[in-house]
Amino acid sequence: MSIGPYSQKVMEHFMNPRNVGEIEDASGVGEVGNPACGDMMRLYIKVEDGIITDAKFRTFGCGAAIASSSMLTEMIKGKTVEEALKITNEAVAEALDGLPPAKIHCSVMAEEAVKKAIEDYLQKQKEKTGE
Amino acid sequence: MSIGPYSQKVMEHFMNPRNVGEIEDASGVGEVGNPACGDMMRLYIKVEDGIITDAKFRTFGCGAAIASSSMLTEMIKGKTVEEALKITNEAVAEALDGLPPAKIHCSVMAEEAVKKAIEDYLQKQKEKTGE
Amino acid sequence: MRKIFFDHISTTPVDERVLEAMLPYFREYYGNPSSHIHEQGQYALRAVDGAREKVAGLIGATPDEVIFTSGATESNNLAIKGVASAYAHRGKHIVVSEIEHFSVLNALMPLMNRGFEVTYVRVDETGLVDPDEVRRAIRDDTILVSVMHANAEIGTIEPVEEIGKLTRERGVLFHCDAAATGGKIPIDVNRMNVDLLTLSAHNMYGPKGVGALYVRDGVRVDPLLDGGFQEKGLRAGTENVPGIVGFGKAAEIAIDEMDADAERLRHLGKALWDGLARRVEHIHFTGHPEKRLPGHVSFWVEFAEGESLLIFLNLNGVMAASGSACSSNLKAKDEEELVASHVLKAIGVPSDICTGSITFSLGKWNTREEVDYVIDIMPGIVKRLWDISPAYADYIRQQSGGQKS
Amino acid sequence: MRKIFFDHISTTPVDERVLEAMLPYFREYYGNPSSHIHEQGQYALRAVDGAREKVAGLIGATPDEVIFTSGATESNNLAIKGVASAYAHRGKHIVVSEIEHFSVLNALMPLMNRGFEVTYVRVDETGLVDPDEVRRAIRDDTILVSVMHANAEIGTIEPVEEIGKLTRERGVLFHCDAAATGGKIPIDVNRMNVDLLTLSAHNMYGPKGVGALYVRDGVRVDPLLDGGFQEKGLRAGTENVPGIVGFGKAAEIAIDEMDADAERLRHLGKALWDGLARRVEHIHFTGHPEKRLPGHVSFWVEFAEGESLLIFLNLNGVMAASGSACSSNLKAKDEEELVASHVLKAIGVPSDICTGSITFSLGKWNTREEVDYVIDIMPGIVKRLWDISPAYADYIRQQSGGQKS
Ligand SMILES: Cc1ncc(COP(=O)(O)O)c(C=O)c1O
Ligand SMILES: Cc1ncc(COP(=O)(O)O)c(C=O)c1O
Repeated sequence: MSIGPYSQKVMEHFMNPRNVGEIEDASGVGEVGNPACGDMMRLYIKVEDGIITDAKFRTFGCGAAIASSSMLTEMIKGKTVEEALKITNEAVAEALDGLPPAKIHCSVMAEEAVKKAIEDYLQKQKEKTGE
Repeated sequence: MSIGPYSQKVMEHFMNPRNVGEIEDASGVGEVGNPACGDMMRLYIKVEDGIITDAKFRTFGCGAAIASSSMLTEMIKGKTVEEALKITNEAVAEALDGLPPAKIHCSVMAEEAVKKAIEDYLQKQKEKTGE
Repeated sequence: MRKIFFDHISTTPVDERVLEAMLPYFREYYGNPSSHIHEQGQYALRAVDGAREKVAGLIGATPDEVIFTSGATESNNLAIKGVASAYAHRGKHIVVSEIEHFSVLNALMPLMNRGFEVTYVRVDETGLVDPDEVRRAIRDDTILVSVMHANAEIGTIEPVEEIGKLTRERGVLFHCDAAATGGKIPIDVNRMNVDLLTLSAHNMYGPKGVGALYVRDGVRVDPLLDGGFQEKGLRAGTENVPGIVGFGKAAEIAIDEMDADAERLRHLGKALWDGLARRVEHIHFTGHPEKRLPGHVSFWVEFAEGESLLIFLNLNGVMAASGSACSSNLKAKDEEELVASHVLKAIGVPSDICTGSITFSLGKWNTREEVDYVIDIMPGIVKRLWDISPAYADYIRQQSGGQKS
Repeated sequence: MRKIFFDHISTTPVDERVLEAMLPYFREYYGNPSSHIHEQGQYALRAVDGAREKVAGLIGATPDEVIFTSGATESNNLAIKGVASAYAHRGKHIVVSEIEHFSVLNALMPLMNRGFEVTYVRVDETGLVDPDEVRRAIRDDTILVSVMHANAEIGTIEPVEEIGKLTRERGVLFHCDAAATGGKIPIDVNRMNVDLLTLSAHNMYGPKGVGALYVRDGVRVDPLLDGGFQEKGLRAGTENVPGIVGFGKAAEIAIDEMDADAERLRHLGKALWDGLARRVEHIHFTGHPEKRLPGHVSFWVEFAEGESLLIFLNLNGVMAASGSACSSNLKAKDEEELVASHVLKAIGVPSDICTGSITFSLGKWNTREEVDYVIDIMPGIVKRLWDISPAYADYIRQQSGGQKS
């Protein structure tokens, strides 16, 4: 069902978000947004041999923010780090069958969250190598 | 019946105006208004022994103008010249059960018409006496 | 007594199909489009957007270019004041025809108090604006030309395409008040080259309280009503959802039926014109004989005052207008100026023998029989007024070589 | 699924009696009040005047003091801009509360561009304006004070009588936006000492697209919409006759039923408030606990975002608002500023743990059963959001002495 301004796909992910939670021994964590601005997304990734084998999230925010997070985790799982870095906000929005104009920033957050999580992963890798 | 902004009385006089016409040997004639301004009233009076024995009118104008003229002729017939001079526009309007605010000037025209007709009569009297 | 409504220029009955379309939005779907996180608001929002598409379709616009307002007066005010405010930095000169509706002419007053200058372009005796006069009126600091599509009082349809072409050439915005034509004759904002166009629902079998302003993509207009973010921020306030839905339905019906209706109305109008010309002495038709609104017949009769004619017509069941609806507004403070309308003055009607024109404006449900009835009763009504008119008496005396008494 | 409309603050269903009163003015009596020489226009004129008497009766005004508009937004704009323009020679300072509706706050913007100064009076944490603050804000060049009767988002009813008394003493005009209270709680323009008062039909079971501005006899207001001579020249444009008739009927019904309805709604509101307080953890009610609109319960819940709550409520058939209807308008260009409303900011709600309040606003047809249902489903909905919230996870960890991951 579609409700309000959202596509059926958005609603589906909003009502049944995939991959909610945390990864205990995450390879990288990305956090974007800030509750004061209405939304905050925290993304956990597990990377093995350069491939994202697991992803989980917690998000505080509107329907689009939750659905974007959920969709993002689905999209990056199984991808290489390089592939994941190429995911654009447009791709997330498109996978959700579109977002209302005022909600585009939610898909931008998703894009930023994966970039940050990968950055964190690479940083940790460097630290490990550096040791 | 009352129609539009007008009282039943106005409508009655509009539809069946009393004393339409001219008096051949009028003692006085008063003309006020001007077709360019939307209305013109011409009042004929017959005065005998200081009493208005007959009155007739022709009027070009709106419903209120026609009804005011008609009512006026009814009001002045049988009155002395002095009494007729005291007829105010309020009295005309009242006799018509009121006029809409924008139409008050029609009753003013009626008051002026009788004043002018009597003036004309007095002028003619003076001329006669002067002869 | 039969009732004949020949006053469609002041307003039209609501088409039953329009009312049917509106009713659910009073009853089941009463939401506020701005509160559209929930279902009720969502229905309302979709209804408004659906209507927007239909109204846009009527005039060849895209839905995004249609702003709903409370009516033609607001649309005209928004166009004139909104453009003036948004483009004041470019210039402070506006060109309008002298026969625009009061909602254009009076909207210019506060602007003139703020330093704007206005050039009023004259019309000829048929009410036509000469595009060349518009061209000559445009100055370097002209920001807007506003010429109506058709005049309600005299029915003349203006050469808006030509005006649109030349304003486009000169890089000046063009606003067209189509309150009297919307849904009645074809309008294409692109062919007309208009930048802003006013529409009114209640003049096209839709409800009162709703209008629209077409604003060409890229044209800036400062809002008149500030507040919420409705209508792209150009017109705040909770939308009149049922009214807008009704407007949409009226537009949809007009798209389908306008051409056939106009054809019928043209015939009826011609029959009325010809009949009156044959039967009523001293009648003078106003407006252009061909370039006129279908079913619109306007005229004045020597020695017969407009209001009195209207009252007698009404007593005979016939409803008509004395020019623009305003002109017959007895509540006006200053009645004097209403007697001879600015439109009649502009087309050079002699004010000493004419006070007020009569406008018969036919609508889609009028019949030939009604037209014949009106033709039949007119001579008698006119005669009655002549019989009590001092000026007519003088005229007759003059004709017979007599003297003024 | 059952449908529960708890969003009467954004708009109300039209009372069937109101619609019945309106229908003849779409069908039989479709005239234009300005074209009232004939019968159709006359019916329309009488209908408008009849409605004017009823609306005047609702607020203790005389009919001459009631100007019909297209809605509360227009009324607020007319009041603010109209007074500013008419009294600019006396002074250019205006005082408003900081929790006014956008149609007041944004109407001030163009004035400020023209040299007006505005003082925003603060409210306390319950949303109450302190009349003494208003008194202190008034300067020698103050021409107008505008304070709303009740705030739609948080329900607080302001001490307007006291404000009216002091503005009267100081010889300053007082405008009160009663869009949220008209027809719901008693209003008496004389007891309140207001000079201008805004009413909205669609917030009191009347139709959308109609409002009124009360303008005290003798108070001058420059029109926003110029054109014809309708509404004493203060508001041009063909009147929305069916809408105005509906507004009149809604006023008539309110006069009869308002007190009993308010009593019922107060009880239902209290039951809802108490139930939520008992069942929902981390809930914070907003607005004043007693001085509030009957049937109005507003709050926010820590770690639960407003829109998500609303969507889940709607999925459960419950329609509510996130503060003012505007705040949930996803079409707004700048969403950021809408997240925490200016009202929540004004009452000091911490923006890092609150995004958007929920407003349940009950209407005359809501039942106790509906209230109980909403109380029942709220905890589960909140829990669902907490379960995916990073901030809530952190909070739980903190509580159990844990660490942020
Ligand atoms: C050409 C034109 N423009 C504007 C208007 C104003 O329309 P409304 O009174 O519906 O706002 C009219 C109404 O007569 C009109 O004829
Ligand atoms: C207090 C107040 N004033 C004005 C308005 C504006 O009303 P409308 O959108 O109906 O014009 C609202 C609407 O929410 C309101 O709550």
